[in-house]
Amino acid sequence: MTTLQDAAPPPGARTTGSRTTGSRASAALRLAGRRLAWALPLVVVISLAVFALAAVSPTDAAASFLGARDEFAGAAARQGVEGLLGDRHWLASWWEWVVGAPGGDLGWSTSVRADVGAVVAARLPWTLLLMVLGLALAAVLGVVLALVAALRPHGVLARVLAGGLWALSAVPSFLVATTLMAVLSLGLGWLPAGGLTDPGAPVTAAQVGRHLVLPVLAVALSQLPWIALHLHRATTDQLRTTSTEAARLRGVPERRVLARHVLPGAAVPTLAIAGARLPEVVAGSVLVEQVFGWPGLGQGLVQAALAQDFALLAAATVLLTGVALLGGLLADLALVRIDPRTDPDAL
Amino acid sequence: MADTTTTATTTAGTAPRTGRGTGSGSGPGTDPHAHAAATVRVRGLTIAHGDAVVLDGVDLDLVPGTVHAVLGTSGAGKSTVVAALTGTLPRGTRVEGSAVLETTDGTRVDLLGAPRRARRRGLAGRVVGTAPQGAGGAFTPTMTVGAHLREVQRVAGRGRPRLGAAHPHLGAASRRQLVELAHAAGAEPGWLERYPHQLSGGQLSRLGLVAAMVHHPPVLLADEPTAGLDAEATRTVGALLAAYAAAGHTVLVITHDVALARQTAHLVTRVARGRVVAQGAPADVLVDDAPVARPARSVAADAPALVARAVAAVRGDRPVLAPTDLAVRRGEVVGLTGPSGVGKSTLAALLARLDPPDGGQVVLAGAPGPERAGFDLPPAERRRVAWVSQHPHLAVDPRLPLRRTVELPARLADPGADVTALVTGLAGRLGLDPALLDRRPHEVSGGELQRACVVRALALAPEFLVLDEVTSMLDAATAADILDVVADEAAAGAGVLLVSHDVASLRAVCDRVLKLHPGAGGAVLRPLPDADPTPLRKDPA
Amino acid sequence: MPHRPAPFRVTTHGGPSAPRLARAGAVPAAVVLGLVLAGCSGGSPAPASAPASSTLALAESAEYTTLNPLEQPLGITGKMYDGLVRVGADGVLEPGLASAMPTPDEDLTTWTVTLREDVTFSDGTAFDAQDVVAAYTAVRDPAYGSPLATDYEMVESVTAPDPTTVVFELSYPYAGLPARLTLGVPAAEALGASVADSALASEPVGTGPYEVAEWRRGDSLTLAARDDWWGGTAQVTTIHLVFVPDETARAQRVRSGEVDGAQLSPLTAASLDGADGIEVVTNPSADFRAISLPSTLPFFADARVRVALNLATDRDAMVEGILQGDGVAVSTPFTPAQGDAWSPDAAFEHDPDGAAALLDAAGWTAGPGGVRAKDGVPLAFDLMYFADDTLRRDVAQAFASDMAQVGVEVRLEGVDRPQAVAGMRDKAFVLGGGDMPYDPDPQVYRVLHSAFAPYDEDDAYSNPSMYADPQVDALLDTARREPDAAARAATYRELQARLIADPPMVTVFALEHTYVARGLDAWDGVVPVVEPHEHGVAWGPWWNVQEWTAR
Amino acid sequence: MRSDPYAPARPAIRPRPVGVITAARPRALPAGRVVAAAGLVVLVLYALLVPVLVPVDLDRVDYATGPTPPSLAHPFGTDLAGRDLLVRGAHGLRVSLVAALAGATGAVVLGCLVGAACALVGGRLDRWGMRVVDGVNAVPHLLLGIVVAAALRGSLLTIVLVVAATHWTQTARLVRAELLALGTRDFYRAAVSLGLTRRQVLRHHAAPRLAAQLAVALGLLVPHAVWHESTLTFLGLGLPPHQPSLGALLDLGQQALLSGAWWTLAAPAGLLVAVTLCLAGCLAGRTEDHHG
Repeated sequence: MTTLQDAAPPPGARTTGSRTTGSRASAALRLAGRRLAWALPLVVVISLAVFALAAVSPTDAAASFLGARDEFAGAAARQGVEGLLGDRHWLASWWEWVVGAPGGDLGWSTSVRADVGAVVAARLPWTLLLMVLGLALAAVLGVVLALVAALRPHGVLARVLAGGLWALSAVPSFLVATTLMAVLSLGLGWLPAGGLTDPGAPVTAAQVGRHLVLPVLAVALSQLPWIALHLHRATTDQLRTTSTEAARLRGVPERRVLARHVLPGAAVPTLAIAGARLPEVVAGSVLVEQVFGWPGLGQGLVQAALAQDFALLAAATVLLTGVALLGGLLADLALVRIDPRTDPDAL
Repeated sequence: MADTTTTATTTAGTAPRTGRGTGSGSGPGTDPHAHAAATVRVRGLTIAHGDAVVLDGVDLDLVPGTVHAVLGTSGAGKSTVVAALTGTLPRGTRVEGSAVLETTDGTRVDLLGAPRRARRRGLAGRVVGTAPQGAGGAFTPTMTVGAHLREVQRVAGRGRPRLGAAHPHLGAASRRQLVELAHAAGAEPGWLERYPHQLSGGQLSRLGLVAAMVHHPPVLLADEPTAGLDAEATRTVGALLAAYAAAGHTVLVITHDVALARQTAHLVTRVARGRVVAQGAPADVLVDDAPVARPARSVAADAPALVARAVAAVRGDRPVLAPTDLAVRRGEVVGLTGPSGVGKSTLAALLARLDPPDGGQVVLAGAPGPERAGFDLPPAERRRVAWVSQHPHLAVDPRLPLRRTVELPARLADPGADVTALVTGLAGRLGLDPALLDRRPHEVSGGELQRACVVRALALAPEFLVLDEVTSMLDAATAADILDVVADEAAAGAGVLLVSHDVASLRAVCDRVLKLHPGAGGAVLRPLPDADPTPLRKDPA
Repeated sequence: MPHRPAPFRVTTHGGPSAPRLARAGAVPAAVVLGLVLAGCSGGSPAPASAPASSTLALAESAEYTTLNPLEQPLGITGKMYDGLVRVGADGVLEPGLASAMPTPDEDLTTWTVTLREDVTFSDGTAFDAQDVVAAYTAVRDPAYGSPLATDYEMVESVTAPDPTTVVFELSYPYAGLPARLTLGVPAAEALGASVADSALASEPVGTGPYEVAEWRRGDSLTLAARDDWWGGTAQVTTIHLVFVPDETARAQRVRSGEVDGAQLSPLTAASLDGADGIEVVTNPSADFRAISLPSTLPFFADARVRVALNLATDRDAMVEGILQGDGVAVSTPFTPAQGDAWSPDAAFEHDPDGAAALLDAAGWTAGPGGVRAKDGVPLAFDLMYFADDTLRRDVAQAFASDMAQVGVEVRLEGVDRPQAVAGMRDKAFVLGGGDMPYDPDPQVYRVLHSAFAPYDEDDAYSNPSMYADPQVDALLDTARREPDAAARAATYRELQARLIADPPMVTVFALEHTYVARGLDAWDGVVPVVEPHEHGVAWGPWWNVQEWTAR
Repeated sequence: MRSDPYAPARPAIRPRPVGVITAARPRALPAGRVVAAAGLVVLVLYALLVPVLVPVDLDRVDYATGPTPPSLAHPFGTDLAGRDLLVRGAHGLRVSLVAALAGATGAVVLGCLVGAACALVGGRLDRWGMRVVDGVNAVPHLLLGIVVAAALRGSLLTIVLVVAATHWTQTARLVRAELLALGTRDFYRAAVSLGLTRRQVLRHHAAPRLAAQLAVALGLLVPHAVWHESTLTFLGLGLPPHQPSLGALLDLGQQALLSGAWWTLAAPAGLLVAVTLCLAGCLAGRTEDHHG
C-alpha cells in the first residue's frame, strides 16, 4: 500500500469549527435555559393581558358569579354578592395572582367555587394525555403515509394522499370531531360518544381507553395533514439527493438506506415546522375536548370563558401556552439531536 | 460480442507515461497486494430518454492499473455513462449496447442488464465502487463520515466478497482499516468523526472517494470528483486517483477539468453531444485544449486609472484585508487570484466602490467631491464602474423577464437612447440568442444568465469592469466567450479587474496577475510570478 | 386487567398539595399502560338491564357550580338537603323536616314550625332548631352572598325557643310563607362566613336521602343513598350524574343506553320518543316566557297597543313549533301550576285582524314600507334575548315574525347579561319566570307590582315593563294578606281579568320540561310534579327517586 | 433570539406558517389553480348575489315546515326552523367572509407596520419587535381568540379584532425579511453599480415583490380567519346566533344531527371547506414561486 500513502500531500487543510458532542449538549442546555428564561416573562404578560381584558370587558363579576340565578336575584342579594367579591383594582388582583401563582395558589374560581389550583390539577393530566397520544398517532400515520407515497410516487396512494390530506387540512378540527362522533358513535355505535368513562364506572385503563379512542383520533386527524404533507415532500426530496444514491451505490440495503439516510433527513424540516405548529395542536385539543366532553383543561378553559371566570381563564391560558412552549422546546431539542447542522444557539 | 482482442487501447502492461514506477500495474497476482482485477468493455452504448439521444454508440475500455478519463463539456452526456454502468438511469430511458465486466477469476457480468437487486447485493460497493457527482453529495448530513464508512464495512462484512479477493486491507481490523485508508487519501483520521458540513469541499471530495474504496473494489467510477474545487484540492484528488489505479485497480474518471485529465489519465475519451470525438493517449487528445494565448496589449503608463490606496477591510473584529494598493488603468486587464475565502470578493467590491473601505480610499480620476461608496455615490459616477458577481441567478430579479432586467438600468440612465438595439447588439457579441431575453431567469441556463448580466453591465458603457469569479460556475466554452469579450473591451479602452481561482485562464487573458495571500493582519496582495513554482505533479512516484 | 388505581377524587378545600398533583398525574400514566392492554373493544355498552337495578345514570347539561343549598335551591341540592317544607306530588307542599305544616297566628305575622326529632346530618351530627335559625339568618344576610336574600325580606327574625320549634316573625302579614320554607338546611357549622369560602360548595353536609360519594371535576358526580335517612333508605342506592354540555351527545348517550335519562329540548326529545325502551316524560311548570313592553317607549304607554300586540301573537303556533306541543299557551304570568288561582278564561285569542283594527283605532296606521307609524314615530322597537339561550332566541324570532304580519317592526338583538341590564330601560326583553311556583305571590308579585316599576340597575328583571296599575297593586297586596286559600285564589283570578284588560307584557307560554328516560316501568312511585324555573335531571321523573320502590 | 439579524432564514429558524395549506400544499397545477379560481368566483357571487336576489326576512321562522331534506324547492334543504339553507348559507358565508376579510386585512396592515418599523429602525426596536412576534406566535391563537371573545362578547368587531390581533406576526416577518434583504442580496448590490437610486430600486423591485407576497399572505389569511369565526361561534363565544354566520350554521347543524337532519350540518360544512380549498388552491401555489 506504500504507493498510496506517499502520494498524499501533507494533511492539515483548514477545518470548519469542530464541536465535540459535549459542547453541543451544553449548547442544547443553554437553549432550554434561554427558552425558559424567555417563557416566564411571556407567561406573566399573558396573564396581565387576561386580567386587563377582564377589566375592559363590560361584564360585571356579580352577574357571572350568580350565573343562572342572576335573573331572580333581587337588589339586596346582588349588592351582597358585589360586596363579597370585593372591588379591588384589576392590577392589584393581577399582582396578587402572579405573586401567588408560583406558590401554587392560582386564585379562586367563581364558576367552580373552588381553588383554581385544584381544578387545574384535576384537568391538566387528561389534556396532556390526549395531546401526546393524538400527536404520536399523527406522527406514526404521517411517517407511514409519507414513506409509502414517496417510495411509489406514481402509485394510487401518492395521488390520493396529496389531494385527500390537503382537503382534510381544510376541515376545521371541531368539524372533524363532530363527523367522527356522527359516524363512529351515532351511526355505527362502536364507540362511546364521549366522557372520561362509562357513567359510574371507575377510572380504569380499559374504560378510559375506550373513551379515548375518538378524541385521540380527532386530534390525530386534525394534525395528520401538515405532518404527512411535510414529511412526504421532505422524503421525496431526500430520496432524490446524491447522498441517498451514494449510499445505495455503496451496497447499503434499501431498508437501512431508508432508516439511516432518508428518514432523519426528512425529519429535519418537519421538526423545524413542528415547533411552530404545536400551538395549533393545543387549540385543536381544546375543541375536541369540548365536543367529546373530555374533562381536560381545554374544556375547562371554554367553560371559564363562557362563565367569564377570569381567574380560571388566566390559569388555563397560561398553562396551555406553557404546554405549547414546552412542546416547541422538545421539537427543537429533537431537531438539534437529529440534525448536526442546526446550531442550538441560533434557535 | 466478447471480442477479447483489445482495440487501440493498450493492456495494463504498457504504461502510457514513462516513469510510471515499477511494481505497479504489472501483471495481476505478482503484486504484494494483488487481488482480482477487472476489465470493463463497453461496446455500442446508446442511451435515449424520450426522443432525445443522450449517448450514441460509445465504446470504452477500462483496463486495470489505468485511469480512463472521459472529458466533455457539461450536458454532453458524460454523467450518463456512470448512470448506465451503475444501473441508476432514470425511469423510461432506452439502453442499447453492452458493458461486460470481466474479472481475472472468471466472473463475467453485463453491467447494463444486471437486475437491480442482484446488482445491489453483489456488485455495488464490492466490485464497482462509485463516487457520485458533487463534492459533499456522497455523505448524508445527519451522519458522521466515519459512520458512513463503518456502515459499509458492516454491510459488506456479512458475506465474503464474491470475488474471493484476498486483500491485505480486508484482513486488518475494520477500525484500523479505515485509518489506513484515510491516510492513503491524505485525510486525517480525525476528520472521520466530523459531520459533512464541518469539512471543506476538498476534504469531502477525497473522503467521497475513500467511501467508494472501502472494499477496494476492482472498478472505481468517479463522476466529476473535482467540481467546484480550487487548484490545490484538484491536484490532491488527482494524485489519489492515479495512486489507486497504480495499485492495480481500474479507474474511470468523468470530468470537464482538462488539468485533472492531463494529470491522471492514461487514456482519454472526449465526448461531445453524446458521441466520442477523440480517444487515445492524453498527449494527442488534449493537444488543442491548451489555453489560447491572446496578443499582449501595450498600455500607456499614464492612462486614467481606478486606484485603491491602502484600502483595508474589517468584518466584525477580524481584519479581512490588510492595507492594499491596487490600480487598474484603462485598457489594462488585471487578474486577481488566491485561495477561496481569502478576501478576493471584498477587495473587488471595494474597488467597485460598492462598500466604503475601513481604511484608505478608492479614487477614480475625474470623480467630483470626497470619496464615497454605494448608494451615496451619484448614479452617473457609479455607472462608470460595472460589477458582475459570481452567482448570476442571485443577481437578477426572479420575477421579471430578462429583457426588462437587462434594459432597465440603461433606460433609467438615458431614457432617450434606443436601448433595445444596443442590447441586441451586445447579446450577439456575447453569443446570447436575443429570443432568450423574453424568458424568465429560472427558464434559462446559468451560462446564458451570466451572459445576460455581462450585457446588462456593458449596456451602460462603463469605463471600468470588476468581474468577481464570473466564470467559475460556467463550462469552458461559455467562459472562453466571456473572456474574449473582456479582452475586446480592454482593447477598446476599458480597465478590467478579473477575479478568478483558475490561474491558467487568468494568465491567458490578463496583462498581469496578482495573488492575495492569507495573513495574520488580513490578506496581503503580491504579484504572481510568471512560472508557478508548484508545477502540476502527475507522476506520483 | 391492569391494577385499579386509587379512586380519583377531588377532596378537601385546602390548596393543591403536591401529592394530589402526583396522584392526579399518575392516573393518566396508568391509563396509557392500560391502553396497550385494553385496546378498543368493539360492541356497544351493555344495554340497560330490564330489572330494577339499584344504580341510575343520568346526563346533566352542565357541571354544578356549587352544592350550597343557599346558592342553588330546589336543584340537585334537593337530593342532599331537606327543607322545612317539601314539594309533594303535583307540586302540593307537604311537611319535610317540619313535623307538620307551619301554623301562622291570626294576623299572619308569626309562624311556628315544629321539627322532627329523628333527623341526623350526613356527617352523623344531630339536627336541631339551631341549624334552621343559622340557615335562615345566613340566607337573609346580604354579606353571606346568597341570591335568595330578597325572597325573605319580609322575615324580621327567626328564633328557636326550644330545640324542636322555630318561630318566624314577619314585618307584615304574609300568607305565602310556607312556599318559601323549602330552603335546604345545612349543618350550622358548615355554613362558613359566606358562599365564597363555605365548604358546602363541594362538600355538602345535609339531612337529605343522598350524600356525595365522588365528584370528578368536569366528568361526573356520584351520589350514594344514606342508610340512616329519616325518610327510610332509598332503593335506588347510587346515582351517577354525568356532565354532557353538548345536547346531541346527551341524546346519543341515552339512545345508546350509556345513561338512563337526560333533560332535552322538546325537539330532540321528540326524536328519541319510542326508540328502544325510551319514553318522553313532561312535567308541568310555572316557567313562563314573556316579552316585556317598556312603558318608556311612546307607543306602549297606550294600553290598546299592548292589547293589540297580545292579539297578534300566535301562541299556539309557538307551543307547537318551538315546544313540539310540550307547553301551555298563557296570556298572563299565572300558569295552571298555580292551581285554582289560575283563571283559564283570562287569555288572548290569536286575532291579527282585530289587532290591526285596534292599532288603526289607536292611530298607528301603516306607514311607508309596511311599518306602522303615528305622527312620524314608527312602531318599531328592539327585542333583546340571551344570546346563549336557544329557546328565547326561537321565541324572539317567532314573535318578530308575528309582529311583522301586523306592520310592527321588531329588531332582534342577542345580548349577554350586562347588555340586557343596560338595555332594559328602553328595549323589550324575553323574560323568564316561575322561579318559585308553589305560591302565586312569588310567581307574580315582583313582575307586576309598581314598587318595582322604576328602573333599578341592580334589579332590572323585576317588572321590566315598568308597569304601574294601582288596581293591580291593591289586588296583589290584599291577596298577600288573605289567610283563607279560597278567597286568595278568587282575588288572584280577579287580578288576571284586570291583566287582560291592561296587559303589562306579552306572555306567550308556560314550558313543560321535557325529559327522556328508560326503565321507569321497573319502578313504582313515578309521579308528575310542578317544576320551578330550574330544570335538570334533579327534577323530571327522578324528583322523588328516593321514594321509588322496585315493582 | 437570532444572533445575526441579517442572516437569511435557515432551517433552524421557525417561520410560523399560516395554517397548513401554505407551503406544504403540493404545487398547484395550472389547471388546479384555474378550477380553484373559478370555484372562488362562484362562491363569492353566491355569497353576494343570493341575499340580494332573494330578499327573505331572516327572522321569519316557519316551524310548521321544519327540517326538510334537499329538494328542488330548497336545494340545500331547510333547517330546524324551516328556513331555506341556501339563503341562510349565503348570508352566513357573506358574514363570515366579511369578518375574515376585515380581520385578515387588519392583520396584514398591522404586520406591515411592525415589520417595516423593525427593519428600517433596527437595533433595540428590531430585537423587541421580534420578541413580541415570537411571543404572540407562542400563544395558541385560539386561546387568545377565546380570551378576547370572552371579554368582548359576541360582535362582528370582536371576531375582526381577534383575527387581526393574532395573525399579524407572519406578515411582519415577511416584510422585515424582505426589507432587510435590501442590503445583502447580490441583486441589490448589482443595482448599486448599475446606477439605480434607492427610490428606483424600491419602486421597480422591492415594492412589486413585496406587494405580490402580501397579496398571497392576505389570501391565505382569509380561510384561516373563516375558521376562527366559525370556531368561536361554535363555542358560543362568536357572533350572536340569530345573525347567520358559518359558525352559527355549523352549531345549529350539529344540534340537528341526531334528529336525522344531516343536511343542516352538511350545507355549512360544505361551504366552509369549499371556500377554504378554493382560496388555498388559488394562492398556495404562488408561495413557492416567490422564494426564487
